[in-house]
Amino acid sequence: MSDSKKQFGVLAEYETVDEILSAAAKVRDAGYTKWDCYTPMPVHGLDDAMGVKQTRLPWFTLCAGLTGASLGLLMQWWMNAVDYPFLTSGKPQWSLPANIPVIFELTILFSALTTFFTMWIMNNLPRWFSPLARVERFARATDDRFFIAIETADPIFNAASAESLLKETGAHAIEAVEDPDESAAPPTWFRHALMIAGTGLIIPLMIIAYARFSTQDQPRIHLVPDMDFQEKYKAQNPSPLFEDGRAARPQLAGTFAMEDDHLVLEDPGYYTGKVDGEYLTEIPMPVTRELLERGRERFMINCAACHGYDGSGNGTVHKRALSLQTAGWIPPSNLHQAYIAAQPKGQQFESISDGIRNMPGYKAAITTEDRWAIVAYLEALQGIEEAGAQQLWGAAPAVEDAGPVDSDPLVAKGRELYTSKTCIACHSLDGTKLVSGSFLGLAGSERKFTDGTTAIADEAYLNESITNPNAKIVEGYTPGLMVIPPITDEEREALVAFIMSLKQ
Amino acid sequence: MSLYQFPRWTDALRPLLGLTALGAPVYLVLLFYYGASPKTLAVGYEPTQPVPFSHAVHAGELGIDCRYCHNTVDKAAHAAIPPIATCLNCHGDGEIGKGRIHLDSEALEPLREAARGGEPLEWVRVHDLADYAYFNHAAHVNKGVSCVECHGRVDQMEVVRQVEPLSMGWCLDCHRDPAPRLRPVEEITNLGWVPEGGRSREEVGRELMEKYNVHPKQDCSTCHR
Amino acid sequence: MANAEISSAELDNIIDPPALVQGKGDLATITETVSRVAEHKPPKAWYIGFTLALGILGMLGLAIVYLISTGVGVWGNNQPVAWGWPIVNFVFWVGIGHAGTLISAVLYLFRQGWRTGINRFSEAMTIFAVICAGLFPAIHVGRIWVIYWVFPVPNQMAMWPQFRSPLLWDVFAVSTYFTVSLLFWYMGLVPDLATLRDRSKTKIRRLMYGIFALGWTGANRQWHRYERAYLLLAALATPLVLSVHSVVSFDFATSQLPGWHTTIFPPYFVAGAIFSGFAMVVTLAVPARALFGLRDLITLRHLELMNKVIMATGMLVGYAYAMEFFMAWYSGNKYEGFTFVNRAFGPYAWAYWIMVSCNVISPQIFWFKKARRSIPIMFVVSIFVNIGMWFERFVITVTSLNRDFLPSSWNYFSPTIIDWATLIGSFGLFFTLFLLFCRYLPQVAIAEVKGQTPHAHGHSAH
Amino acid sequence: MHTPEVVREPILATDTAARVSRVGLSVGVLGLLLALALGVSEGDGMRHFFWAYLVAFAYVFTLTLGGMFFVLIQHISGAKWSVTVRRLGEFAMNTVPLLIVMALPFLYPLFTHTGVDEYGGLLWPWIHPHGEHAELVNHKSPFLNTPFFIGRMVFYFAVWMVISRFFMKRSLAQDTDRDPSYPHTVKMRKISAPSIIAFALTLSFAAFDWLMSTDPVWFSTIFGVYIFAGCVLAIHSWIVLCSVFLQKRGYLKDMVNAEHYHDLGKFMLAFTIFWAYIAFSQFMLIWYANIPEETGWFQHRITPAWKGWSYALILTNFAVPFFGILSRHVKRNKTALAFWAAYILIVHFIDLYWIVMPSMDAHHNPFGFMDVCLVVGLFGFFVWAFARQATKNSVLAYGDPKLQDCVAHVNY
Repeated sequence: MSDSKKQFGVLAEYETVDEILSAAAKVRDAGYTKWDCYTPMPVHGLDDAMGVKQTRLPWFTLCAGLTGASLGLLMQWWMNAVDYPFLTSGKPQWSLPANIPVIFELTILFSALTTFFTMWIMNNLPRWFSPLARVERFARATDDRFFIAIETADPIFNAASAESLLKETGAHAIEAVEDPDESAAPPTWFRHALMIAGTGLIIPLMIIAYARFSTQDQPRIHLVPDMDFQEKYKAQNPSPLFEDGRAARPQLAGTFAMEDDHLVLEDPGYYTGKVDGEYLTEIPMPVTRELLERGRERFMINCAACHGYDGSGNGTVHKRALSLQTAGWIPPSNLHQAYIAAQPKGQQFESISDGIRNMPGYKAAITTEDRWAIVAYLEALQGIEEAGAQQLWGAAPAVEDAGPVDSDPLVAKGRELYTSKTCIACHSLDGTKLVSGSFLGLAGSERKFTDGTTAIADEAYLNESITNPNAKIVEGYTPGLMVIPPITDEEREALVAFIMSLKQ
Repeated sequence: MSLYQFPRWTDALRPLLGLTALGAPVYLVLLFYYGASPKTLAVGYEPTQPVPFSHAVHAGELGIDCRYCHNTVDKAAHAAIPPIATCLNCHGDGEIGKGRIHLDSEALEPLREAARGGEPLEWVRVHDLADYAYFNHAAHVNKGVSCVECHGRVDQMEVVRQVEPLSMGWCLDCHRDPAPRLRPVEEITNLGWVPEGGRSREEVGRELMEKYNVHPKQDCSTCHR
Repeated sequence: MANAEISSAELDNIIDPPALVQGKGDLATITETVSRVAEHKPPKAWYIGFTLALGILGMLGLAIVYLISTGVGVWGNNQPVAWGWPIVNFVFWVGIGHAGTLISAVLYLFRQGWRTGINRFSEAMTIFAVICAGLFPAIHVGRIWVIYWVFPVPNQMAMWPQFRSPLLWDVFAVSTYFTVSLLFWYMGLVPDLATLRDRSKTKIRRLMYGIFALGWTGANRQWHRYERAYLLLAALATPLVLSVHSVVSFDFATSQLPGWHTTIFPPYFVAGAIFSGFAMVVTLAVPARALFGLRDLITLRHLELMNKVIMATGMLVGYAYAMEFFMAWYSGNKYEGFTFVNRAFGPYAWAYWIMVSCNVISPQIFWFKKARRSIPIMFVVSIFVNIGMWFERFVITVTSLNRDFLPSSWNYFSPTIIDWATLIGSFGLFFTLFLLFCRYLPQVAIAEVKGQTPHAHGHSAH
Repeated sequence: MHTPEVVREPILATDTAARVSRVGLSVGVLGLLLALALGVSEGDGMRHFFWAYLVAFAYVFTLTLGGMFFVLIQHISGAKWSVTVRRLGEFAMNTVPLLIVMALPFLYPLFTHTGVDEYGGLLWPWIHPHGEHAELVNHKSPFLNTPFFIGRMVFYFAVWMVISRFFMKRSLAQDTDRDPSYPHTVKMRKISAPSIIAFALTLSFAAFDWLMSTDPVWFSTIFGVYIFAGCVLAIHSWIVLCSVFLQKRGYLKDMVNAEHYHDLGKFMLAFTIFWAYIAFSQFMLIWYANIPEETGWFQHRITPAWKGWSYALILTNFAVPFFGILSRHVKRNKTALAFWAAYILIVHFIDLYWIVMPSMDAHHNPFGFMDVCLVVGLFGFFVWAFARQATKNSVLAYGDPKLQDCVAHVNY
């Protein structure tokens, strides 16, 4: 019996179809189940002789076909009528007649693939190892000989009786087939190769995961680069045409757009705020709710950062500039100041358009109409102030009253210059500290400087401060902050006289 | 017999073969699907800009409205990168511009250099649609689609980063169901906006769709023209 | 046996040409005849042919590289003939690709035993022809790297293919056809690969044939399922083969263009496809059987039967030509009428008459048995038919388009040098693959031929 | 498996055939008279009668021509499997004279002016062009005119007579001829090739003339193939029914077995699919291109009156029989197959009725007792003509050289 362990079965060789047909019938009748005939081509009648039952394969084919058909129908319905409904050539979104060809093809495809693979699976193939293949004569099973092999695995297998049965059937040769004593475990090199391959498969996945959850400095990979980058100019793209690589050409000094020129001539009031050198006093368009809304919106976008949401001059940028102790920073005006409110509309418009003092012009950034809208809104904003902005905006900013009428013409001129030369932006006349100290009571007061010295604010001091503000820095003030607008000696004289008049 | 025979262990290959036959297509499809997805390729793009402009400071801390700089966004298809002049409103030196903030900053040197007519600043485009895709900022912004829907919380970004895939499928998501992405146009640049009174965005969006007459198209020619 | 009774073989001698397998015809001889070709160095002609084919294939490669790097403008397609050369070539090759499956599947269902001599051969031809066919629409899209868009795979564009488009049906039809043909071909090959495996004398041959033979031993329980699967695949492939060219015809016929829109297109295209496919089989079989010593397996009778099929399908095609002409008049549609008059007598009359004489007139010579069995005549006629069927597609495509509805758009289509290089190059691809097949794989289905010999049938009544 | 040795003797079913033919004749006469009576009383000038008569005529015509195709294709392909049932096809083919007689009533609508004003004629509308399409129909008058129409009809009948006579005679001669070179079989094989060309052309044009021209505006190049598909489907079903009947009566017992039914069933299945393929091709192309001159025909068939009939056609003529005869077991079971054969013969009428009648009236489905009487009646005449041949001739082509092969033949 130790032999049978290593035995695979008994093999008998036949030469003709007739022989194998009759032999097969005999083996069948002997009651064997684990046996088979091996022939170089399909032999008709052998199924009957062996008692092979009809395969269930067609059922798999049928099911696969029905699956393919339903999937094809569902797929097209879902894709073209549900998930991305799309009209084309006047056909309904779900066009059954047009779906038939694909349904049909999928039916066939599913059936064919299923038939093919199920057949191999049912046949237990591929199975490259076979004890029979080790028998030399068995090579002719695919050429011109017919074989019957009864396997030891058969419950009624008995080497002697099987051999005698096969002898009876007229076999030309009978041979015991060994079951090779080989390990079923794959060799080490194969396992290693498999491990390496398996590890290799993870690498791309890790790269993808990394790309997904990290940031990159480099632009994306364009798998299909061709039409992502077309040779056409898009806004603000560089151009190889010019040396500096800019497609948008900077304006030459002193130029302004033809269009503006033209329009300005046509309606100078609307476009410049001035007619014949005189500011417009009214907004050159009906002031509607829409205009005010628009003005408010534009104000919030363009002005609020510096002038504050309430126009008090206390915007975030200003605060930031202060916190950075920015030298030469001129604080944004409090737009509620009377002198601003009193300006003609045209002047306000001009300030927005062309800038004033340290405020740049916004002509390029805000359209003409929007600038007028802002002017209109300003009026409303200032009106709110009068109506009790305190409740609305909290701490009321200081508002200068008209002040006394100066008898001295020099002082009067100084008071005028105080406004026009923008001193007013930082220095109040009522003792409030704005950016810098108030002019009220400045003259004659004692100044303490950062270098420890002191001085009385007399005319000489004032003259020096206006000419060279950084010569002496009063304690608590930042050097370099004060900006001197172009000023003549007479004007300086008038200003000093004005400040001296505020002596307390 | 000397001829080659398949050893017994080749039988062990059979499950492996089956696994490969079933697994390989799945693996390859997944690899392609995730590997080539814009979520992998495009999201997370964070280029270094020539000037370390911080949106977090300007738009976030200072609360400067997006439109202060990108002033064409509600008027044109293209949301303009501001000209240097806009920067100089605050960051000039008196000669090239009026503002004086960070007058001495090294980082702003390229800006001043460019303003003086030197090398132009080459801002690196972060959100770059393919050239065959047409996108109109004004059309979206004026109908209540906020900047944040496509660009994310730029007001919290030190360096601007692409956070959305900007793929066609992603565009279509919104074109097919715009309601949850809409807000009142007044709040368009308020990136942290949430509906008042605990209402859902869906609910508010439905009303706004009605109000703004929002009917996004899905034809090819909507974007490819 | 009644005295008037005669055996099947004798009967064939009277009412039919001689048996299918000539020569000694026993099992071992069949194995030897077919296997020998794959086991020995091929004749010199093979090397010459292969070099030539490779050269032409190289030309195809260059043409495609040039096309893709430059754009489809390098072709002659332009308004109004925007659908020109590539679709002609596509339909031409797909048509040729029909004979294989037809011989394998339809003749199998009809139990035409004579198919076994030529089925392997023509199945291979089918697969290679479909590869050539698939090439044209693929390169025609211009951006071949996004060709996967035609398949319904989820993508970042959130888009699906447009299933109402006949061109998409084509994608499904041709790829299904290719897949099923490949399965069918490979399945048929497995037992023969096992034969080659068992005969091989070197390790590498045994390994390679062995892997692809999947461990086939010829066990009858396996044959049983194998045969049933084969039958099922044949039953599936038969309507498939009809559908493929029908779908190709839909590309044209669903349009409203006179000369394209006619209901007979589906069966007419199918008939034409079988016609051209058989002609190609004859064109290939004639030299191959001489070159590789397969005269005993691919006999004159096989060729004669194929010639009969060529004649029959040629007449079916002729029937369709006639019906089209009649209906063009009968419909009362002036445009339709003009198109057909223009075909026959317009600027492309030369192409039309080449088509008619090659497709309808030339096969008529097969009414004569002598002609059917004459190698030179059938070779020439088969080539005529190949040419004629190419021109049929040319006539359909180009003559219908070149006369636009807007007379100011009328134009004459001329192919460019790249057009020519692509067409000729596709033959290089085809023959390269085909010659490789001839060299390394069994050209005749060994097991199936064996099944047709008397040795395969039991005589004992039991 | 046991293969019976064939005995080359005639199988005469004289008595049975005589009985059947008598039944057929009485059914025919009864049906026709009933229909005539109903037609006269219907009050539309016999219009319904003639249109329904055309459907019934087409029914018999498809069986006859189907028989002719069956015979021709067996000869041209040298088929062995079909030898034992070929005689049944020959009988069907050989009813051409009956067809000629049946065509005679058409002369009445062709020549009469009855009902012209009201309906535009009793039958084919092109006889008296009317209405908005008159101009288009007049364009076709070189083809669609009464003399040429009758001339063509005579020509078709002549061709069919020649073919059917030839093959019938030769086949009968083969039975008794013992020449080992089988000259008749060889001859039939030779003649079958040109015959089939003549068959294809005449069948197509007969289909155009008789059926397609019921809507003279409409045209379809595939129409001939469509009718052809119906012919082939009908004849295979008819042969199955006949052989099952004959076997029930004890004839052809050993001659037709499961293998032959399997083959016939395969053809029934194949041509069910083929019919659907052709019908779909025709419909799809017209639906897709959506050109008004073509869509009219289908428009007439999706009116409320005909919609149900059209949709039913997909089920009754394709889906149901397809799944019915898909299985190998059904094809090999003669009772089951006979059921499906009868089924197909019934639904074949639905198809023909659907082709013809909506052209008469797109908004009213006139189907009624008269239609049934006519088709049953004319079919009765066909059975009479068919069975009468069996009273004189063997129902088996017992002299055919391939008879033994046929009986021994096995499907795989």
